[in-house]
Amino acid sequence: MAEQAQQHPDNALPLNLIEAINHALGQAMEEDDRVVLLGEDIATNGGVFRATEGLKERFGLRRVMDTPLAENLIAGLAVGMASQGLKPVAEIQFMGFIYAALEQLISHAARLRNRTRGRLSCPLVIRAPFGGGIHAPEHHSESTEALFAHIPGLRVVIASSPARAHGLLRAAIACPDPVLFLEPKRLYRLQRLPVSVDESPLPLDTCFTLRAGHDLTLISWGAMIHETLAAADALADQGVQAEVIDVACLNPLDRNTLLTSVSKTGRAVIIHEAPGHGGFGAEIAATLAGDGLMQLRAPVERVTGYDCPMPYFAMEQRYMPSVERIVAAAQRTLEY
Amino acid sequence: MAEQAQQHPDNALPLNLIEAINHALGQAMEEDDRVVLLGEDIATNGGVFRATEGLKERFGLRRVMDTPLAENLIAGLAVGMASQGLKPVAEIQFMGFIYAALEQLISHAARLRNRTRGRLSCPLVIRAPFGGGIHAPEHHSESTEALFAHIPGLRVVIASSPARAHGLLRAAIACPDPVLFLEPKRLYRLQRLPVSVDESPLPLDTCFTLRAGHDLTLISWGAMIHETLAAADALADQGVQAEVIDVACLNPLDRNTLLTSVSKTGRAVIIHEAPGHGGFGAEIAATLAGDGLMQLRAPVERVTGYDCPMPYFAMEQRYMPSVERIVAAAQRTLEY
Amino acid sequence: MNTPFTTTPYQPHTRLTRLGAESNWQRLCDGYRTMVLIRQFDKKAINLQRTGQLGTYASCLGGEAIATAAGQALHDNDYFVPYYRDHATQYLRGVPLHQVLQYWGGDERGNVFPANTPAARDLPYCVPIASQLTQAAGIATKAKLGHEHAAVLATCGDGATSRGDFYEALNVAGVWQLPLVVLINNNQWAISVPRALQSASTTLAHKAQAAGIEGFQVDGNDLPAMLEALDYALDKARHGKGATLVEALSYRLCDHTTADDASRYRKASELHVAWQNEPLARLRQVLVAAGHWSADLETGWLGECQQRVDDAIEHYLNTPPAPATDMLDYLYAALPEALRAQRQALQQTAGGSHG
Amino acid sequence: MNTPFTTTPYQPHTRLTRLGAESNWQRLCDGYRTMVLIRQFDKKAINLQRTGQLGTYASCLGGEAIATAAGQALHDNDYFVPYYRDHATQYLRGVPLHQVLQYWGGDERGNVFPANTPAARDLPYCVPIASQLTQAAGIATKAKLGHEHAAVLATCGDGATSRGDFYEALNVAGVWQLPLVVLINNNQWAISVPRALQSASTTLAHKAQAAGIEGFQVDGNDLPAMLEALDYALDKARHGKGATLVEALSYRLCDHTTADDASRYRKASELHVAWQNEPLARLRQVLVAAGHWSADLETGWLGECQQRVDDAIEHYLNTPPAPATDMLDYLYAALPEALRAQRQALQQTAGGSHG
Ligand SMILES: Cc1ncc(C[n+]2csc(CCOP(=O)(O)OP(=O)(O)O)c2C)c(N)n1
Ligand SMILES: Cc1ncc(C[n+]2csc(CCOP(=O)(O)OP(=O)(O)O)c2C)c(N)n1
Ligand SMILES: [Mg+2]
Ligand SMILES: [Mg+2]
Repeated sequence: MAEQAQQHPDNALPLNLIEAINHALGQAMEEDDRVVLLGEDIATNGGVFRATEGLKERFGLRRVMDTPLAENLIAGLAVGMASQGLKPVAEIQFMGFIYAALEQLISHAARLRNRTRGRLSCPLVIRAPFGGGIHAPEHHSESTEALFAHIPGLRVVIASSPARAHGLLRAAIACPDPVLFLEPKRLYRLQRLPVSVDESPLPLDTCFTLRAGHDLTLISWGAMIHETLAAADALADQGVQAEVIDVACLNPLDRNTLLTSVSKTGRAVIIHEAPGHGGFGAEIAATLAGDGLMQLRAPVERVTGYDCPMPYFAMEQRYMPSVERIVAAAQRTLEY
Repeated sequence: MAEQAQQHPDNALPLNLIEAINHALGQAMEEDDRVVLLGEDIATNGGVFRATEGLKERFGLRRVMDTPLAENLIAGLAVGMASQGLKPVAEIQFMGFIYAALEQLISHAARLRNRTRGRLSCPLVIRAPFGGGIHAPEHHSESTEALFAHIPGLRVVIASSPARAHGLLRAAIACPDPVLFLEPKRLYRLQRLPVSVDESPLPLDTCFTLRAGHDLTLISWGAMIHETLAAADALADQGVQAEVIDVACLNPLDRNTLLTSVSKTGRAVIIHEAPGHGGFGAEIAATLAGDGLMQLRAPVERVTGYDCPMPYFAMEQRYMPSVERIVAAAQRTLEY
Repeated sequence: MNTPFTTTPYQPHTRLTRLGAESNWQRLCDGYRTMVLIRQFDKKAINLQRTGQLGTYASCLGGEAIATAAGQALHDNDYFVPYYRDHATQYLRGVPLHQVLQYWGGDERGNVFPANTPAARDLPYCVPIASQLTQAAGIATKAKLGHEHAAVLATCGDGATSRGDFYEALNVAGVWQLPLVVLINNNQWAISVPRALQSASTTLAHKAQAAGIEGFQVDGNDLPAMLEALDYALDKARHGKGATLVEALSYRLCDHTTADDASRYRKASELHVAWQNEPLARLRQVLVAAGHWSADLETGWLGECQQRVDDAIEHYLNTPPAPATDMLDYLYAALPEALRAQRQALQQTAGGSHG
Repeated sequence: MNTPFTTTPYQPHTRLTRLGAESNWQRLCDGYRTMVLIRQFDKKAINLQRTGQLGTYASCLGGEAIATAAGQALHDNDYFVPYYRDHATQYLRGVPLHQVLQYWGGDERGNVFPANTPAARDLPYCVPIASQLTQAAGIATKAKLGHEHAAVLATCGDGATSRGDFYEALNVAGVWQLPLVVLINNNQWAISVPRALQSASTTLAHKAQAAGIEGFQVDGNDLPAMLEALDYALDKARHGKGATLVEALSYRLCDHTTADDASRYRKASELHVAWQNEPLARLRQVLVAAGHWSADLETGWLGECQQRVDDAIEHYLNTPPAPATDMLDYLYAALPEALRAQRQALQQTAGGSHG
């Protein structure tokens, strides 16, 4: 695919989300030889989801490193490398295994620049597949993005389409700040869509309005964007025009786009897979209850996972927000 | 102190917050020999804040254990002990060092009962001093309670007075669920107040209304309760009657008390030390923007730490919410 | 301690002399039966996954002697802290095979081990690599504080030894003299990462030195050697003589899980060589040579296994799905007020899928 | 490797023969000067804390030879990854003493090491115990990938060796053959917890075996021995010969920090014995005996130190507080739109306190 890209620089390539990730990684490594990859099973195996497939062959084992099995180590290595000018892109195999890396991310990656008043910096990217819906074993379906969005200094970016995955990952790698880059694994192979791989990277601090509407605002990110768009279609059939916003960057947050939309619609439904209690939807609802309050015409609805861990997969469909639940919440807001 | 308590069972003892913690620990260990303590420097040294002073002498090294220096180990040991019927109370020396313990708390402590459908359970308590204001070194002033409040299955309890520290800690130890118990270190030695040590433990899922008022609701927890009460006094001088609620239990959350108060006052200011973005104040504001929206007469204000790490101590006073900032926010809400 | 636990090619005679007594032969025959049963179970489980009736499944092919020895060496009042390939051990502790299927079928009820069995207190499979080991140290602390005369056996893979948890658990077991045995199933691979890329330590057993405890290697394809090693280490633990690290050398004859394709990173020739050393054939050969097993017994037992596995599968497939409200009902000892509304909403929403 | 690095009582003669050359004596005298300077600095810093002009401070009393040897053995293009008692090393790398005071005075500007010094790339003090060690391994990886012919020296205490980070860092250094030297300042105490309660490992140096790297003990109160040990280990790293774990044996002659009272958990008699072995007097004795140091030189140097420390303190105390907006201005490479309003609010709020 990379070859293809080089042959027809202007062509958009048909890529699914994981192929877009793979392509963006290869592209970044070609453009900047400070970019190195590390993680578990990323070299010879090309990653358990194949995000790094072919990269060891193209760039060699010195830039595509299989680490010993230790997430705290992976994060610490990345912080050390980044502190001295490399641009490590580390893969945590599943978000459910990122917790051992939190001390490095919270206490070091997010603080190194601030702590040294700019003398050192920490331009690392931590990639992790997140979310449920693929019938995976326990701990393989987590979405705890809210934990990271609360860490000042750490950017949190979430892709929801091949094109945004490509543009946002390239931006994350180019970014001089540490970035947690979350990939909705349920979408990895959902569909191939054209990706203009040679366009400049996407901005890291703006929401993406995926659909315009004036009746209410549906706000989501990650895999749930798809249920959200489906809900918008269903609402359209009922003559309701929903605006759909992909938040994409949870920290820093583009409040303006959200406030502008809701000041227009007066109604908001926030959708995410994670448990509602203390989830990131709360921050958005709180923003609307603050600067946006006077424009609100109906209670802000949150459609989320229940306040329990993602159940083993036999029940995961019962856990995750469905199109029906989103539509029902939207209709409740329209009753005001 | 324990002796005293035994001599005059009905007397309230004058205790400061750390003495109340110490007393509650001793009392729990006497009442239930499944209760064991573990942590760094808790035995011979009695804890760096003296929370466990004298307990090694009273209960011996088999029940007051100095562990090797490893927070992930401390949490794992506690999970293992709790899974087999002990009631471990582990001290993490400062909240800033708890991150290495997160995998055990998120992936195991909070899930063991659910994962085994009640066959096993995890009745542990993790105690940690949190918050700033004591001119401590870096990482010694964290308040990342929001990270834990988002973990289903993990109770998060925060004391803000000697009496509540005593009653809530005894409840946390008695509780069959895992509990993170946060202690506002700035209040440890602030003042001695009467504590009726023989009353039954306090409930773990209700807010405490510390002051009644009808003009607006001030919502806070931990050390900030004191700035909040001071702000309420200042407002009273201006003829404004503020209701003050100590949330105390962040998960599960007592929404009713909060909604009832705000449905009465129509105005809310939420105060916490942690960064505002994605902080737990957002969950409360979101609750008000949901079921409480129709009663809101003014935007919900959040007075919090700035969205950066707690600075080194020379600047910490500039970081933390002040009485002035709280009063100013209250006045903004009163303009509506 | 090193001599008895050989890593050299299997030598029946040396083994036999040491195993003399009838009771030992009986034990080996029982172990052999378990290994055959589990291998059949394993094959069927993989088929269930391939036909969409089971989730991602971790095969135990090649590790049967290790997990079986663990189950045989454990006493009823010992504690078992498994990782996710210990189907044989769970079975011997009293977990019915249909519950093992439930677990891999995405049903928490697979972790509700029968109350009247040694498994009743055991921890369920642990997915976050090595995180079970510090918990095992905590259980060992409880056993020691209670003077229980019980041992804790915790298992993990070779890859798991790279995690700090592994080291922290061994270290506290050393300094607290805990009744803990950590058994490494060194099957040479952590998904695609070979043993050599995990650590430069001479052997994984050498890592015991960092904790000041005893460590040694044992041939994990050799049931008698495994039994000898675990009998020694567990007995030592029960008698308050401290912790032991046992590195069992074997080979992962299967893909990492049904979601993996080992041919991407592993030579067929290497796999072929490993098969020459696989634990079942080797044990059968000895049992037959010593007159303790025969073709007839084999045929009879294979039929019996077939039956038991089929029954387990039928039980698994015919178990009605659990109510969705289970996801909330077991999270806390009692449903918190704050979750009431969610529980109601959950009852009202539709759907749910099985397997 | 073990022999040259003695842990037996100090023997001047054996040392001298090996140290022969003038240049070596020069180096020892320089080292001695640093040790004296730092001890004076340390005393004054504690006084500043006691008088409310400094925050909680970690004294380096008793560890002067270890930190000084580190600073002397490092080359300019090496990397230093400290923990929080390495004032002497930071000083030798080029960090002015007033910045060390700023750090302990709660001012991030203490971490802005001068650009034109070897310290420019060094990491600042690390507070979360042992978390600097995996970072050091990452820096060593960068040095190796870049064929830098540079070594990374990371320090930690004895208590830090109980954290998984310590093990994970050594383990990757072993398997990746990293140019990393981990130097343990084993001062026998982790706050109130003695070495014996951290690990049952024979020595902390033995822990190197878990990573398949070389490890040895050295007398941390013996500057020549420390220099010899670190010269060897760093040179080995620079030449791609792999990582080394160095356990320097010393004793924490001070309270853990100014917030600690060691008399609660430590016998005065033990402290008294430790003082007999303290590094400054021992080195002075040798230098004087060999005619490389004298009472006059001592007096002169003490005066010089007095001056330097007073200058540093004055510089520290006279530095105006930083603007509060610094807490936002350095968090990201550029201030995000989302933080604009907060920055404004911060400018408008009152107050701020120093020291
Ligand atoms: C903390 C953590 N990181 C990553 C994974 C993903 N993962 C599952 S199994 C495995 C390899 C484990 O190898 P090993 O310890 O040798 O056990 P084996 O599967 O070979 O028996 C990995 C990386 C995980 N489950 N947990
Ligand atoms: C992760 C972590 N846990 C706990 C602490 C609190 N603490 C600070 S220093 C210290 C003891 C460290 O002992 P050691 O490693 O021997 O270094 P020393 O201070 O003796 O030089 C502890 C427990 C910390 N800073 N970081
Ligand atoms: Mg393996
Ligand atoms: Mg020490």
